[in-house]
Amino acid sequence: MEQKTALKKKETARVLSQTRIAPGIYDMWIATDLAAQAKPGQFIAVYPKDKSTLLPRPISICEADPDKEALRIVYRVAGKGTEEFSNYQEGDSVDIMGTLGNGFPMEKASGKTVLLMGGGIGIPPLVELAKELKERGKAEQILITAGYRDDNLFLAEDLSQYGEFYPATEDGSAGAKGNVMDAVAAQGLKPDVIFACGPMPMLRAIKGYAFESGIEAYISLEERMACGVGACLGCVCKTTKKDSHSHVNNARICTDGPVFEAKEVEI
Amino acid sequence: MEQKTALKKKETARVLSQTRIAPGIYDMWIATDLAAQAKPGQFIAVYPKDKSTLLPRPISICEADPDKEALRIVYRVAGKGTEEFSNYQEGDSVDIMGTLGNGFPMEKASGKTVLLMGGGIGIPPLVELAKELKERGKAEQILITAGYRDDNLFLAEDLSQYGEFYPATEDGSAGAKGNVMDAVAAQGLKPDVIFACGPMPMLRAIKGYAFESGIEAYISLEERMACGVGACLGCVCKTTKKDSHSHVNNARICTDGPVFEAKEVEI
Amino acid sequence: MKTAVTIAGVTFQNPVMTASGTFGSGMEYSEFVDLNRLGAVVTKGVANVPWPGNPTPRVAEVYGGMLNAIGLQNPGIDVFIERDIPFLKQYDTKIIVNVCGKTVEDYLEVVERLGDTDVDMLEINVSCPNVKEGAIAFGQKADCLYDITDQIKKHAKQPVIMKLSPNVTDITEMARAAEAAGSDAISLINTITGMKIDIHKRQFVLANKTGGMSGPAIKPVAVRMVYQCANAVKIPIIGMGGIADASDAIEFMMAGATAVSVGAMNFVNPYTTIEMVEGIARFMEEQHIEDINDIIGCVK
Amino acid sequence: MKTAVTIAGVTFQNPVMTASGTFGSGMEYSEFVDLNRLGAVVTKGVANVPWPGNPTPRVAEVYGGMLNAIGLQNPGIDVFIERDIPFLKQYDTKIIVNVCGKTVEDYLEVVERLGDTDVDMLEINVSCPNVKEGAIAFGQKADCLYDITDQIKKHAKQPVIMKLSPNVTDITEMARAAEAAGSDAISLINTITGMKIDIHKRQFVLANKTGGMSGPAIKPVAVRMVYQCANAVKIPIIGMGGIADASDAIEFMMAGATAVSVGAMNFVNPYTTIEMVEGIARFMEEQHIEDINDIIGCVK
Repeated sequence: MEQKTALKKKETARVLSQTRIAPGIYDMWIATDLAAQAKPGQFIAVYPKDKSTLLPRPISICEADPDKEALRIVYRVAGKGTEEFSNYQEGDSVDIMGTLGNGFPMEKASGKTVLLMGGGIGIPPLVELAKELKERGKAEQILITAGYRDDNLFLAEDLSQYGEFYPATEDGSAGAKGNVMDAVAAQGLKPDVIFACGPMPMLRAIKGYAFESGIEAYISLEERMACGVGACLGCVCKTTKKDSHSHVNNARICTDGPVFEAKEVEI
Repeated sequence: MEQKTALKKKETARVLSQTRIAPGIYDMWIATDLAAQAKPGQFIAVYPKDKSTLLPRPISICEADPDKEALRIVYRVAGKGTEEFSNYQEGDSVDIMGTLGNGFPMEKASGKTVLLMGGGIGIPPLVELAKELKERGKAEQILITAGYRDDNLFLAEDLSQYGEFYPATEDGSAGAKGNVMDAVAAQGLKPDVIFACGPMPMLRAIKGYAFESGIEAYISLEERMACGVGACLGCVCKTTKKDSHSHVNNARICTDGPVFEAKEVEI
Repeated sequence: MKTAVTIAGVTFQNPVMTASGTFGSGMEYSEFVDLNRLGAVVTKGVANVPWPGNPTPRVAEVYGGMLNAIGLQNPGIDVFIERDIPFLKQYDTKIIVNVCGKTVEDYLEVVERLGDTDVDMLEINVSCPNVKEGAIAFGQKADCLYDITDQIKKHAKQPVIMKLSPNVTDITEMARAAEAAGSDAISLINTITGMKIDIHKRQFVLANKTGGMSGPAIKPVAVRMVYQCANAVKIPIIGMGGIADASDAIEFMMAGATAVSVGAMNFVNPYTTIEMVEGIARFMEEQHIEDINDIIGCVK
Repeated sequence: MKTAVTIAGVTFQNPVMTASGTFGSGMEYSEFVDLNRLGAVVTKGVANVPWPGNPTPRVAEVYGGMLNAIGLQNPGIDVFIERDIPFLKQYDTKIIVNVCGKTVEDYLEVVERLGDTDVDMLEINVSCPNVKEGAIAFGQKADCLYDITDQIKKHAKQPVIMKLSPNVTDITEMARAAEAAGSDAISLINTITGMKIDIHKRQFVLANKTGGMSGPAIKPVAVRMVYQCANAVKIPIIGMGGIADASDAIEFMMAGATAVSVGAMNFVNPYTTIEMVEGIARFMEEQHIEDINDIIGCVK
């Protein structure tokens, strides 16, 4: 068979800008034509230059600007790899592979009240998602809630442009005190469909809430990855249905996900 | 026992300048107070930042400026480590340990005609050696010969300041055609004592010449090193006398050397 | 310039292969790599029935490499024959199917099913450290290895490669057992068993506690074992273990490997295999090597 | 905060030691490190007579580590007793003497000579991969290990640590043999045998062809083996293998080591041991650990 033109590629890109937007949280724009194919909920793999850490770090796409051929990632420094990335400055090179995974199923929001829920470093992908929903989606109403540690409400301005924005903070310093579920309760939000990304306890709570309320929920999962393209079977999650690869109810988060319908995954 | 003040230390220093002075040959000045204790023939260990290559690279001291607290190294790019060093620019950090090894026995040149012989990347240490001999030594005459590949006579200007300088080039494009022994023959040099540094074939030739001519010769040896301080016993050479550490006629190049009397080593 | 190598009568256009478990059945990497240019695709291990594999986390990063404890998740031989073989047959490359099992019967069932298919060779995984049911014993005891090799050879229609575990005292003993039982070739090394602990959480990073270590960190051990085996047996060797570039591939070949496989480095750079094919050709040109076979085992 | 650990009745002020062969007898590193602050200095191996060691090159760099084939060059027990022990006795640290030999008699001679000296423990190197004369067999066969341990215990006045080779199929079998023969502790892992080839010169980088691999690259294998042994024997374990910082030290202790040794990393950063002593104290403070002994083997 002849070689097809690839959608995924690995390349050395340039850093356009980097800023620290909250303690330990960095905001980087990268020049890459991958921006043209990026979908909300997809991620890229970023490779450290430090040769002791060989595997790529999966980082969700926060925003894509196809016109400027630029991708934005917002990430937390959690180890040696992200520590290295946080030191990159304008003009530095950055090794990336993308775009990876499937995005959120935008069409599920058509004619519906959609609630985007993000927690911590799960907030960034909501930006592109909210923007796309607002600009090209057919949702009736866009609600957004995001859970923070404190009143460092990173990306709040971005998110507020695209929908009604309700923050929650663990210390109660802004918005609802508690987590995103507390914000939902406090505001009496009544979504028809939920798109969520965040830590596992939050996703479990959302799965439970969606089940009890009979709401469709799509959640974005995370797991330690190696290849990022579905070959190594490192990043699986248990599913209620047979997975596409092995038919053993173990779907690959990197390629079958990272977004799954909540009721189809065991988390 | 109480801890003594150390002469040797490892530190993160700053690059003052770096220039390429011949194809693959780099000249770097480093800001460090180790300059005050540096002796001609000593070396420093330079550590790559690349975490796949952990061991330091032993690099001879080309010049020391105690007043400016600066050391000069001139080295050839021979692998990943030196490749990395060659990319350092003014202001970059450089991890070094020093000063290591014993220098040339300057006193052996007192009242004598001393010939400094260098080949390839063995030429750089002759600079500090010639300078010291001229400024503080008691040699009657300082002759210098250096063997190059071609007429890229790096460090020739430095060396010419301190003694009569006779280059040799493999391609005959400058000075005597051939190696340093050819330069000695061509110029009819008649030294009383030789200080030499260079590749093993050159050192073997000098050892033979010194033996036949009844001349004292001191040669600086190289070997793959790990610790650089005499602990690992990695970099030994066979000696005619018992070595100081193991008494098995295997001296440590890094600490018993790198300079040995030619007749005392089997090379 | 001749880059083709031959193992047990099968000729590969070049010595660059993929290591089992790191390249799926080629599908995922076909977006990055032109499979037509590889010596062979060695598939992810396939068993007689689907295997769900281990709980997560299944992978962990370590200095210069990684640990994995996938546990051989695979769809079983039915799906494999129906889906993966036809996919690979579209390409002009050789197909080596990695076979795994928990009992001798498991292995034989897969080997027999594959006998009717158009694949080129079988690689027998008797050395996966992440499957508890006993398969590892086949790879760590010479007499067990002899027996299973002997059984498989009696049932296999394609040439057989026994894949050896490095987690043994004497790798040559294992190589000799495989050869004596009729194996057509051996491949080594499989991963070295390792462990990583999260000191803040006070728990193992892998759900399986231990995992198989791969990546550049293990290369010196692999080169040593390939060299030892090359000097102990006459059957060809497929070398692997931390191979990252053409220089590494050539190092393994000079140590005695007839072909090489790229494993963990596919994850670090998906173009590794193709760059290696090109790098080997460049090295041959620079060094005036007419036939790649001339360097096999040239360092003694 | 208690950082002291006790092995076979010998109390070390902290669990940080030096790995044999990487620290001489402390003299060379005393310019960098205050030996008074170390748990123990474990000396370079000493034999009954001087050993010249192997030809050069003796060391090679590999990804994340190094290979060495020093061949146990040492001045013999006479010089050692006269020079090295008095040097170390000046410091407020414990002295563990590493003992090497080619025959059982060699070992016993050294052990007996040390019986009259004021050193704290003996570590028996039965696992050096770079000495051809047979010593390695003591470390790779459980019955041989049992016998030599038994002999040494009959002659030793100080507590004995058997140092285990990782180049075995089952490290726990070796640990159990050492324990059964009366060893007071075990230390592991010694280096893993590796090889490096210079593809341009077409020759081995080491004159000895193979060498022992050390450095961060081997850490996951070492952690795994320490964990396995800690769950197989009751005697204390001194863990080593690529330990670079306090986090690594704690990882080994959580896997079951009572103390740890710094080896190749001394070459990368001569201050590694002292920084580790400080880092462990910092970790204990941050994690509210009163007694370092509380974390030994805490991950199960």
